[in-house]
Amino acid sequence: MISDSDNASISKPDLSVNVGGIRMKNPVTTASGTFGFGPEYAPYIDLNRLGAIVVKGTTLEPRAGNPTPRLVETPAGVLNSIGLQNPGVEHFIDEALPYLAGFDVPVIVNISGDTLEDYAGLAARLSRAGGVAGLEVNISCPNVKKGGMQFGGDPAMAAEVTRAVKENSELPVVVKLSPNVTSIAAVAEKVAEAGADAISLINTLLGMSVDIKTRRPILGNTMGGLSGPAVRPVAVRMVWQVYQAVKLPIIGMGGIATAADALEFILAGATAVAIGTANFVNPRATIDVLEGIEKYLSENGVGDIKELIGAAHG
Amino acid sequence: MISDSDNASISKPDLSVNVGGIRMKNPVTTASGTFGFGPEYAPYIDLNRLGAIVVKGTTLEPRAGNPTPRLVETPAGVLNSIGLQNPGVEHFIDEALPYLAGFDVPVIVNISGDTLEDYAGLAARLSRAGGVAGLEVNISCPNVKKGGMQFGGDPAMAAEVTRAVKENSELPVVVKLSPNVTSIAAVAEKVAEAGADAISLINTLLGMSVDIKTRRPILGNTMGGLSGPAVRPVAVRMVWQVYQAVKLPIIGMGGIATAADALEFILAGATAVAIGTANFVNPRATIDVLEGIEKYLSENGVGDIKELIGAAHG
Amino acid sequence: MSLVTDAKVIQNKQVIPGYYRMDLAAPSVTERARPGQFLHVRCGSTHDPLLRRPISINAVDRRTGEVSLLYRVAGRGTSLLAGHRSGDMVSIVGPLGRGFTIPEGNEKVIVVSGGIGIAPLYFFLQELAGLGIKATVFQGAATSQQVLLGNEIKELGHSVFIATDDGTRDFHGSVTTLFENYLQNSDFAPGPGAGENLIMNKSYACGPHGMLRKLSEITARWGIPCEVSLEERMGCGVGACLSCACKVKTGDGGSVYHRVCVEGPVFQSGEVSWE
Amino acid sequence: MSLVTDAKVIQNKQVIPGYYRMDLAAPSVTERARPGQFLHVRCGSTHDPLLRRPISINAVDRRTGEVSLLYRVAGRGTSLLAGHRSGDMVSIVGPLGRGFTIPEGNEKVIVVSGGIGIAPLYFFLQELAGLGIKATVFQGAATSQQVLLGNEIKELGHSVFIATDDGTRDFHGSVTTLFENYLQNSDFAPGPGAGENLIMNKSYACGPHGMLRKLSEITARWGIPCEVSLEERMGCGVGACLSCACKVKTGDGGSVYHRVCVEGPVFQSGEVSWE
Ligand SMILES: Cc1cc2nc3c(=O)[nH]c(=O)nc-3n(C[C@H](O)[C@H](O)[C@H](O)COP(=O)(O)OP(=O)(O)OC[C@H]3O[C@@H](n4cnc5c(N)ncnc54)[C@H](O)[C@@H]3O)c2cc1C
Ligand SMILES: Cc1cc2nc3c(=O)[nH]c(=O)nc-3n(C[C@H](O)[C@H](O)[C@H](O)COP(=O)(O)OP(=O)(O)OC[C@H]3O[C@@H](n4cnc5c(N)ncnc54)[C@H](O)[C@@H]3O)c2cc1C
Ligand SMILES: Cc1cc2nc3c(=O)[nH]c(=O)nc-3n(C[C@H](O)[C@H](O)[C@H](O)COP(=O)(O)O)c2cc1C
Ligand SMILES: Cc1cc2nc3c(=O)[nH]c(=O)nc-3n(C[C@H](O)[C@H](O)[C@H](O)COP(=O)(O)O)c2cc1C
Ligand code: FES
Ligand code: FES
Repeated sequence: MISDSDNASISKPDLSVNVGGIRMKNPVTTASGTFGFGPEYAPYIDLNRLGAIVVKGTTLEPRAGNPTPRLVETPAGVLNSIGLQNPGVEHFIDEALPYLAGFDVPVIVNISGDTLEDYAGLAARLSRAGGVAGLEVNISCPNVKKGGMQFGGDPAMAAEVTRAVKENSELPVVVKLSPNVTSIAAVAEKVAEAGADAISLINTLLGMSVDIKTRRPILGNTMGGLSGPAVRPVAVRMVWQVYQAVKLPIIGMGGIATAADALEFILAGATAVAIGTANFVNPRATIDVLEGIEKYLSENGVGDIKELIGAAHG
Repeated sequence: MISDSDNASISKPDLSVNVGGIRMKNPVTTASGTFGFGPEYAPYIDLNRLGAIVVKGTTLEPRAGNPTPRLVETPAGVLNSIGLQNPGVEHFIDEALPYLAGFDVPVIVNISGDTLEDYAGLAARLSRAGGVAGLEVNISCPNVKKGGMQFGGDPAMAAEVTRAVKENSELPVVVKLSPNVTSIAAVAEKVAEAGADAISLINTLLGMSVDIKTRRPILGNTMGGLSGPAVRPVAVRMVWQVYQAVKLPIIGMGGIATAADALEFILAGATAVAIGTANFVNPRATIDVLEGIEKYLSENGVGDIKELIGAAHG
Repeated sequence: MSLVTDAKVIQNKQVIPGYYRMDLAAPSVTERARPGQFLHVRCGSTHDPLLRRPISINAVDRRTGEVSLLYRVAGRGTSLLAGHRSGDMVSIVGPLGRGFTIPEGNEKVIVVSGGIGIAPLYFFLQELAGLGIKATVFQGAATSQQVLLGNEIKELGHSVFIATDDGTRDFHGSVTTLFENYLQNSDFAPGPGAGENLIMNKSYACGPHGMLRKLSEITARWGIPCEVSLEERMGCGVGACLSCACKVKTGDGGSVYHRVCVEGPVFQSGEVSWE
Repeated sequence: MSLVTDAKVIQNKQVIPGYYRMDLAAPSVTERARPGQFLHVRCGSTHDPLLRRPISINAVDRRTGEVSLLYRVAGRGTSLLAGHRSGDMVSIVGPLGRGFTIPEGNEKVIVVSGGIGIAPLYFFLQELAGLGIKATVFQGAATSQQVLLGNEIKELGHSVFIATDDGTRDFHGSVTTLFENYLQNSDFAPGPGAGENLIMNKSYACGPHGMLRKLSEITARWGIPCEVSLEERMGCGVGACLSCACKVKTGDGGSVYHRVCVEGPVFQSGEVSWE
């Protein structure tokens, strides 16, 4: 109708974003644990088109993971209890990083631990490894020294983890918040004070499912994490609240399946978005979201994605 | 295969339950705010078959409710921001209670307030009214005296509300917990200590949705409460945790649409179940759930529903 | 005879691109339905999309027990509906809501529709024809191709004036402008203070919110009573959830929320708090 | 030629109550598919059910580019799949996973199937027939009516022995018992210590978990190598999510989780940690 869109088609919109020092050519990245270490999706998409790759959660030592079943489908969602199965950080550095180095995409390593020392050790080790663009700190893990309460469930503990990582690394640090809290803003504030460079959210909502035939929980680990489209309204709300609470860039995720979903997060305040469970349904989901965002910008005459970040706050 | 089912068909299974003094002929009730004051669903089902009727949230004074849109559909769920529109407790007593008195079903009145005094006043007024079998205390409301923080978000405040209601009423008191907390068990424990007769959960998960055309939140009230099948795994998990934390009977709800869903809650620890959003999809949902539970009991040779309560804990 | 039925699809076909007509075998509906009422339709079979969709009753055939729906593919629900084929079953609740007031017989009846708003008005025009009442119909559409049921309405004996947004048919402009032009140039229409003639006119409308608001101003100015059929996002459709709220003026200058699904979808335009 | 395709349904019909066969136009699949591989199939079009469903490749026709699926309606996903009609499109990912090892040619091949487990084995038997290898097939089913593809397998030139749980056809009992009876009464089968004959036998199986575990014991006892196709709940189907874990023994007496979707679905029965 108006010539805005014609103008836009002349010069491609600017999609680049900067997430706390991680420079992404576009805002689309992957959610840890849903995209393996990268090669799994290489037959389906050109990894070079991604804004960043966030890899499967890594721990200091290898982890076998939880007993099966590890996954159960729920309405518009899935519950998973993978249990951080991974080959350990050394194996990751030796085997997975070299592959990823072959792409022109920032690699963000998701790290998990049971103690502050675990996080500190991982941060130090990965900073020396080279080829890592940033760390994503998963604080949804139980703190074994404090009786298993989640680091992410307590603002003070979340801040401690953040400090432990920052003190041991020069890399940009993204702290990934757990949604299972009374006040996500309170956690975000403490994490920001502790020096985080960015915040990502949401991790999975704690849930469970019971098998009415066996009359026992379905998941081998009883409880699991809920993800997928079902959780999207909760995730958008938390991005909105965190955007109002702190000045840090946000990587938004939780149920994003389409460009429209991704734009909800960006308008609510996310600088970048991560695609998780949707990869399982559509192996090309990341690229479909990226192309849909480009189309929206062109059609609406938006020259720079950054104009949309937080725009819904009015 | 075995003759169990033949036996069961001879004597009907016992479906009756007692929720903290509220005697229900079966465990199926309605979720507040999804079933009006009763007459709305009378063209679709025989209200006399329900275990109890929980009516729309009532406040001391009439409330106009929130601006529209008040409802938006999300994947396998809905966000609502009705805003407790209701004609006030006096109108409820004069107009709605006499209608409900015509049925042989316990009536549970859901009460909400902005201050402790509101809750106390409602409890006192409804106890004098007659025809009320119990009170369900909605603590997901913002406490206006404490800067709008939700009563339900803080175990100590939740306990205060419980005490205020108990001190002003002889009726059985069911406290309805908000799921937007770090530890649902901690809230349940405090509420139990404060004298609650039963616990119901979950209320809605706080969520929101953004319109990418207008670039503004869709709901007139910005945020709303998420309900429906999407939230079921979170609700089952919370019932499981509260069952382990306190000895009180639980009314479980959150996304129940079928008998299989209801049985998940019962096996996880619920004594009764409430049907909410599912009524919108299937106006006969309550009765379908009831009949499905009866069928499950008969087919599995379970003589008494009470054998199943919490059975998944092993 | 229940208000919730699984109805068999007799046919479901695209009438113009993006618009479908579905005929359902539903004698329990045809027996009771009144113009302006709607059905609450389950478009899929799973939890996504979750809610039913309100669709007006477009026509009924009491002889065959068939009810017709005319719908625009607007999103996920209606596209699933469009995928149904003859023989499939569709769960419906209804007829629901309060329809249009059937005129007593001596009024001059005006009908104004915008786009898919013609859906409930066609049923109304069918009933009027049955009562021997001839209405004057102002029908707006985006393009000539999107003028739905124009001929059928003429066949019922009504006069039809058409406005298209792009001018590809008849009047070029909005249907409200066409209607106002008509009022200005016609002698039947009562101006303000037309006295006795006033009760002789009654108007009925359905269409986009903006059009109805505009029409409400026009009819108020001309002193013509107007009934409008409104839309709001619905949950239950039966009055229980209070999500379909519509602000209605109270006598004392205030306002109160009414439920589109029970007190509506048809309201007196003068009582609606247009904002 | 992508591994993710929208394939057109050529036909989708019930073969026996509750079991369907769907033929899809998918030349990219038929070109690459090997027996034992599967497709990850999107059964609906909305977020519920959310995940794809793994369905084995039952047969391929490389000439027409058509791939067949044989499936049991087990729940929500497969019932939506059963609702598809000719001309509909179905999104598929694949072929995925590691299939059966094609025998070198001089082994005596044994195939054991339980219920719908015949689905991938039929494709395997097709390929064997193409290579001129005649297998001995032990097929178990609940009732005579549920013996799927029995005749087709005979037509390929294989010998078929059937067991039904209810005794309505041939052997009354489990297919593993039938198989063990056969081993005991036949001279081709190597007993423990049968020496040279050992490499002459190789077995391939698919069916319920309990049956496969039993078979694993039997083949271990008789020293017959056995490949089993396993099931586990899947998320991605491509190795990224680690949900389809299967415990596999390591040399040192420990165990490690392998992915059914990538390292499987076919495993050497001896390496599976059956529990
Ligand atoms: C009483 C009543 C009668 C109706 N009769 C008809 C009819 O006869 N024929 C017909 O074609 N349509 C009719 N409608 C409209 C119809 O209900 C909607 O088009 C339909 O619900 C859209 O569903 P969907 O899943 O296809 O689209 P969705 O995917 O739900 O929505 C499509 C777009 O519309 C927006 N939207 C959805 N609902 C509303 C709403 N209520 N208000 C504002 N925006 C909304 C969504 O955000 C989205 O952008 C009627 C509505 C009402 C209330
Ligand atoms: C590699 C592979 C190949 C397969 N090939 C075929 C085939 O060719 N033909 C065929 O008919 N089926 C095949 N299956 C099984 C098929 O995938 C399932 O039957 C299907 O996913 C069920 O989906 P549904 O939505 O219909 O049932 P659902 O509603 O998902 O489930 C029905 C019931 O089964 C349970 N369930 C679901 N998945 C599993 C699981 N993995 N393990 C245990 N219980 C489960 C559910 O809890 C529920 O009780 C294969 C599975 C795998 C892993
Ligand atoms: C199978 C699976 C494994 C996951 N593993 C991790 C992990 O190792 N570390 C982590 O921080 N988050 C993990 N997550 C959470 C996701 O990264 C993401 O936060 C969550 O799934 C919400 O996004 P989604 O709805 O798009 O999937 C995992 C999620 C799934 C489904
Ligand atoms: C439209 C709507 C209105 C509601 N109103 C109330 C209310 O007034 N008081 C209350 O305690 N809960 C209210 N709820 C929450 C429900 O009672 C229930 O806790 C929640 O919806 C979860 O159950 P469900 O998923 O079965 O709907 C409302 C929910 C909906 C959808
Ligand atoms: S849609 Fe529920 S009250 Fe109208
Ligand atoms: S299904 Fe995801 S790794 Fe196998």
